[in-house]
Amino acid sequence: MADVNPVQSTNSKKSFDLFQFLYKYGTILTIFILIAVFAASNPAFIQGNNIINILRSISIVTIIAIGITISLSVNGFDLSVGSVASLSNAIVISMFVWFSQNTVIAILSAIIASLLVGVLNSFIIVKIKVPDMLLTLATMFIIQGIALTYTKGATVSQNMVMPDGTFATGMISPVFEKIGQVPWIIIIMVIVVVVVHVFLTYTKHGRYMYVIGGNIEAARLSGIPVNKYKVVAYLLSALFAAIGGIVLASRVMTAEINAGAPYLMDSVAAAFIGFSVLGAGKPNAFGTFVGAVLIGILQNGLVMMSVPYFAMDIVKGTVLAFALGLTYYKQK
Amino acid sequence: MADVNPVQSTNSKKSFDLFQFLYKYGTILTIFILIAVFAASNPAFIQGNNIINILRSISIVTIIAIGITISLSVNGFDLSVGSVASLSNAIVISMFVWFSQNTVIAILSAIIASLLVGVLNSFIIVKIKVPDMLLTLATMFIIQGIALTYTKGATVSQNMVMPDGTFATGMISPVFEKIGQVPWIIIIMVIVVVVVHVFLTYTKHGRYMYVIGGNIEAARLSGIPVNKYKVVAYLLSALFAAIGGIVLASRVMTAEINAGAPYLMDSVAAAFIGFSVLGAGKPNAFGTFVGAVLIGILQNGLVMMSVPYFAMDIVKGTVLAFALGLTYYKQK
Amino acid sequence: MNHSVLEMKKISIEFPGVKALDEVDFIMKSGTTHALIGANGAGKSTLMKVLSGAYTHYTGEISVDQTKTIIKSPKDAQKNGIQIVHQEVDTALIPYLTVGENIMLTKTVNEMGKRQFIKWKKLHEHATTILNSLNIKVSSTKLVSELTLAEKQMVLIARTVSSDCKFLILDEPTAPLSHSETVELFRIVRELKEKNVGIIFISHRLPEIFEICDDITIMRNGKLVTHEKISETTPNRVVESMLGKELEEQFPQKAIHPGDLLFEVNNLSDSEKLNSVSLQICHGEIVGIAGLVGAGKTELCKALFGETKVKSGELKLKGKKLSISNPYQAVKSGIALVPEERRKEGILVQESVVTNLTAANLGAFTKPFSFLNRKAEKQKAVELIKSLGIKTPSEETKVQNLSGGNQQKIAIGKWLITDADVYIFDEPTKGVDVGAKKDIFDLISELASRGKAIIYASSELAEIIGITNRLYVLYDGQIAKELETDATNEEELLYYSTGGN
Amino acid sequence: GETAESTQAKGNPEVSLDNVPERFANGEGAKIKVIRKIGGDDHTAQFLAGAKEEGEALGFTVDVFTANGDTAKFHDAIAQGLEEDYDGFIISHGDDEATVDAVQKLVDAGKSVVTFDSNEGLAEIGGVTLTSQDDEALAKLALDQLVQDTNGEANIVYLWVDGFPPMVRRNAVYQDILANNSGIKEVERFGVAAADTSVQTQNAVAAMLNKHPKGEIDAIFATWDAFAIGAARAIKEAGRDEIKIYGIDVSNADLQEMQNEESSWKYTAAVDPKLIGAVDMRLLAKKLAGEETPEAYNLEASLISQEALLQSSEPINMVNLADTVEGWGQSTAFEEEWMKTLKEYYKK
Ligand SMILES: Nc1ncnc2c1ncn2[C@@H]1O[C@H](COP(=O)(O)OP(=O)(O)OP(=O)(O)O)[C@@H](O)[C@H]1O
Ligand SMILES: Nc1ncnc2c1ncn2[C@@H]1O[C@H](COP(=O)(O)OP(=O)(O)OP(=O)(O)O)[C@@H](O)[C@H]1O
Ligand SMILES: [Mg+2]
Ligand SMILES: [Mg+2]
Repeated sequence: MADVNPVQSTNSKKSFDLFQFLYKYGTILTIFILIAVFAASNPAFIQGNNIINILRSISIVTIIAIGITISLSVNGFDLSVGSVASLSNAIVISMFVWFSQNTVIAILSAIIASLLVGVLNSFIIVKIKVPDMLLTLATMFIIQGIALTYTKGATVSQNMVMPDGTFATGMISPVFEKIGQVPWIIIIMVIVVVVVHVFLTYTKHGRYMYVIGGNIEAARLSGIPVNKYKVVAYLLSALFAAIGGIVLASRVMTAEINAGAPYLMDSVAAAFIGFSVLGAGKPNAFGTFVGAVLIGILQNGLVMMSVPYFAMDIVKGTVLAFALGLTYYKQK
Repeated sequence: MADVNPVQSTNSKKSFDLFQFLYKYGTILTIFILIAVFAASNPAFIQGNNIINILRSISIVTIIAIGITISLSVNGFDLSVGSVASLSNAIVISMFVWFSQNTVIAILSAIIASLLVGVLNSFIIVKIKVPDMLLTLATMFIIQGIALTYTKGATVSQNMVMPDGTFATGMISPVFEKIGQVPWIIIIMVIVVVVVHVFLTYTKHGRYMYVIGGNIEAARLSGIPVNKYKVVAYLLSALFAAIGGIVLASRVMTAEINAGAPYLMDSVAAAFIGFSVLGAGKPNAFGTFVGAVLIGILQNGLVMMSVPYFAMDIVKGTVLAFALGLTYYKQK
Repeated sequence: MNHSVLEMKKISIEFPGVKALDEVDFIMKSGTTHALIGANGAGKSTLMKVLSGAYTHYTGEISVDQTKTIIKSPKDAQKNGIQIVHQEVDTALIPYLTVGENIMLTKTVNEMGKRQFIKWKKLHEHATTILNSLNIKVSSTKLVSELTLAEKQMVLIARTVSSDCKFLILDEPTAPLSHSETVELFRIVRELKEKNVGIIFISHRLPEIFEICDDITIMRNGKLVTHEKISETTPNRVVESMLGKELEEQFPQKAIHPGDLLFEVNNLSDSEKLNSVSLQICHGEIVGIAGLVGAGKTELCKALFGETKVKSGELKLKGKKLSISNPYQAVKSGIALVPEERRKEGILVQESVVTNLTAANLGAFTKPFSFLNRKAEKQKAVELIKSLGIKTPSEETKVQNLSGGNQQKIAIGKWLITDADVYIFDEPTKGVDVGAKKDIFDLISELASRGKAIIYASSELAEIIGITNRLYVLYDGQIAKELETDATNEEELLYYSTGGN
Repeated sequence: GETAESTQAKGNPEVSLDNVPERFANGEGAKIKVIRKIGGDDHTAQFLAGAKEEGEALGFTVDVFTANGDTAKFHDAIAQGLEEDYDGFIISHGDDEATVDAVQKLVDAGKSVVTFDSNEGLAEIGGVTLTSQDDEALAKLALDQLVQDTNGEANIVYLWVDGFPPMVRRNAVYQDILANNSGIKEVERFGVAAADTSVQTQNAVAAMLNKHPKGEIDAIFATWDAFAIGAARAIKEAGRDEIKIYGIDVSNADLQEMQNEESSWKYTAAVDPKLIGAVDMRLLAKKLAGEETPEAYNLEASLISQEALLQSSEPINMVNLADTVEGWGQSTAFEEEWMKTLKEYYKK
């Protein structure tokens, strides 16, 4: 019997290591495998220009997903980010086009409006104690409706026809246009990721957020001002959604209805995939970025391989499932 | 000691009652308020015909939401229901149109395909232990892609042109058409709600599911075959999504691309609103039905009041938030 | 009577970083009560989890009546007639279901056979019968989420009793129970013993063990130390084999001269239970709050800490009126609370030991701009782990993986690095072994010697008498009596606690 | 790449390529990317199928992509296409301003571009052909019929959604007609653009029918077939067949609905989406061949009536619709002789 022990334990150690490795590096591994496969089938894939394309394509998703990551860190979940991005997009463009404002005022208006949404969300969640996923589902509809009403359901663009038959005369500032272009769009994304990563990992406030996310009762009884941090989390989540909407606005130079909505799903996916990156086991900014990269690479590579568009979802879903499987397949 | 308790309980009862009442009846109260408001502004709202309209309009949402309720009962969350409904819709129509099958075979094929999705979901969730929300997010993409690939991204309808230039000759059976019509569509919904309500509340299997949802460790330790029930939950969730898709198919008699996808959000909302109905505090079939009724009444009443469609989301969201607020506003 | 014999042979189990059990043998007969004792983290709970089928990756052999049996799942254990009430009660209850359903859980799982429908009326009747037979005054239709810890514990015991079992494991069942409830429990244990059930009884309270048990198995550091008849040993010998050394005097020397008045509570009432409570505590004074379970000790502690809403009354610290409406303000004002339900309220199970220890005073470990000084954090944590004797593989281990007692030490430890004026301890020694208890007492007394005011709430009358300078007896949310500790004894305390005047 | 070679190998050596423009004369095809912003509807499926079929018939390699309404993804795809070795692009529904820049970049890189229903600013880029469905004509066809049938006296429901250029153009015609026919009164309006537009419309129209009893609504003008089909189903469910539907756009499913004798959907004005794809592809082929192309081209609209459909002895779908509606799906616009030769050459 005595000799059983060591064998078993080395055994379990060896297999354990592999799983531990996959858990930590599963997502990153998947990314490398994908890069290898895509590059093998088309060398253009790893050319600088295409890498820039990929980074550009994920920047809006990443920025919004970072907001979701923050709400997740306090164990919240902000479903309203997509609609906040739409709202911010609509406001920033309309400020230029309808009201001929300058870049600073346009951006500030969009951010302030979005922060108001954050205040609303956090107030109801913190004070009335409505579960956040439910509440932000409701605010998602509300904000979507507000954005639609604001634009009267029309696309806002330069020279658009106004309801009274005149033309909008405002122009979008060329400075603003830069935001959505390389390199700025990528720089903004990188700054957001780095700042939030540092904030969550290296500052007291970030730590408090994780503590709240881990056990809100214990956090409260440790004297952490739980509600204050929850409010901050929802404000930040709205802020990053707003930034995402602004970058989107600069990229497309118009405000289409519900333009931000499609970002919700991808952002949620990125943030969740990010959980396991490097074995963090909790929402984290760097992981979210890796999640977004995974999604971006897939999207780009599949287009490059001319996968029929309707089959793209299959591949995307399968790789996502595969990355998740790699990450979570472990004993017990 | 013995006399302490009653004093304490009367004390707490007084202040508690109103909140307790709102918690239990908040949603139902909201529904009655809405009915009163809508009926006051237009008596046609409470006419039999319109009530049938409302019931008809919520039946698909309810059926799918019941599936979500079951997955919630084991503390899971099935995001793939919308795409399963699309798939089932596509299969049932294509069985008629492309393959000239009879109603029974068409329905069975749709259900079997959907159950396969359920098997896939539950296998990966149970065996590989990928968190369900993440996994079903991935399967949502996959199934959506499969449904699209199956129909080649086109609407399936009678007499459609096939890729080889010939015409589809199959006809949709008139019997099948009945499913999506009053009274059958309403009867099906009622049966689904009642059966699942009885299942969850009065059978041991339903109770096991709640036990698993409430405390999976405790469930495992008391000898409940946890994995088996999780599998069952995801199968049932897929089954009801399939039924939802079939009813939808019969209602619209075509298979549009991603036809089931929009049902996800409303169904989730219905299931969550249902949590608090009658103070259940957990996912439950009757509550889900009430949640769907709330959404359906809103939708119908707003059209009747000629609210512009872009403002509809605002009202819908606000009432949802209000119902949630009523339900959750209580002293901690 | 026909006694069954349960035997575990050479049981070993390993977790990442710890060998929790190392070739442990255990043997007992049904119809007896068998104590299993050892310091925190000795492996008691782990051994019992193996026996009840919670782990599959152990080595060794289990046999019942000389026939080898394989226990790899709870179902296997139940088939062999082995039932367990876990130390962490919340892990075994379903909060949003009723008491009745929770009690009847095992029965509905294992004894319904082909029947598919649940008869609600019958279920609640049955549950009520069981509750009545155990003298537990909880309604069968109440939701478990509304119960107190003690009530949850009773519900769990009721559940196990409801199903037939040959061996019943009680992992620290008395920790959350009051004296009278403990008496009640012992009555049940004796009844079960009469019915030829073998009871494995884990506890850190030696007197209980000597009162109720027939045999004793002592563990230390994952190893078996000895196995003997209770009648053939003494508490001192037990403690010695448990700790590997002799136990010195448990309670530290009391400070004789408390200083000036530091903390004052005047006519505090809340809307639920507390009724006009007034207290005064001086610098360097340890003040006890004695009372039975349900007397309102926890409520008082929480009210002082701003966790529950106060209806009327005032708090004064150093003569200055405090306005505290949440724990954040309490901590800012210099009040610290070590809560009773540590798993729920005291620790972050998913986080590391370091994060837990520094959570309450993270401000002390920051560089400019709120950046964390991780090195300082780690240093302090290592220091605390040492001084509190926390048994953990490393300071980065998740607290989830520590034994119950060590979790409690962490819940206390995190407050030691804050610089509060008033420390409130709510049952701090619950589930803590005698050795560690001494560590905790020493810490408390050291805090007092640094001039802090200490509130020590406990239903362990002996402890209150051992450590406090002065005490208040709480009865039904009111102060029934204020007493000088040196001038009283357990009998008097019990008298006032039960409403005597 | 590989695909191009395999296409080439399929060439029929018996067909002489002498009269074919130099660009294609040695059997070398072209690589084309079709990028469409909106997706998930039948119009998209048919448009893409038309472009792909026509392109492949000409021996081209055709890749298609739809962004399902996600503007940024749409631009990602264009930017990515630029990095690859495509010769020409068909850009559909790039109605946002940024499309102008994106197409400018394509043109600067020497790519040929044809657009469909896209931003009007594209007209300023030399060498790009803007094609569109003639939305004015579509709306006018349907509305004129409505006015004629009701003698200019009708209470109508308007199903329309703002925010999309074609919708804006259709609305302009509608407002015109309202202004010129005081007898036409709008009593209700509704419109959403979602994945389940037809079902939502169905529910909404059902509610309207309850609000307005028999006699209060004479007709419905649906600016999109998803609206029309939803309205038609609602009317059938409510048994209110006195109401007539005038729609825009057509798909096979729509034809099935219209062929139902009880259906209220009387007329629909449409352009064959498959034909649009095909014509766009031909325009692109001409560009690649170095031939003259117009700067803009409007595809002609036809009015399909239920009456005509019901007269046919066999069920009608998008292909045999040509037998019923004159000129349907059969435009020979830009179909040069050399294209026929090429098609012959690559015929399987
Ligand atoms: N799941 C686990 N993962 C890692 N380590 C574990 C795990 N469970 C227990 N341990 C370790 O095994 C040892 C024994 O723990 P156990 O809970 O059995 O102690 P105990 O004797 O019950 O102590 P206490 O009296 O404090 O409850 C401890 O060092 C603990 O940290
Ligand atoms: N979560 C709860 N829900 C309902 N009643 C509660 C709850 N917590 C406490 N109570 C009630 O409040 C009263 C006071 O409980 P409290 O926990 O303050 O007593 P205690 O003196 O601290 O006892 P213990 O020894 O258990 O700590 C008890 O009667 C209890 O039933
Ligand atoms: Mg233990
Ligand atoms: Mg207490």
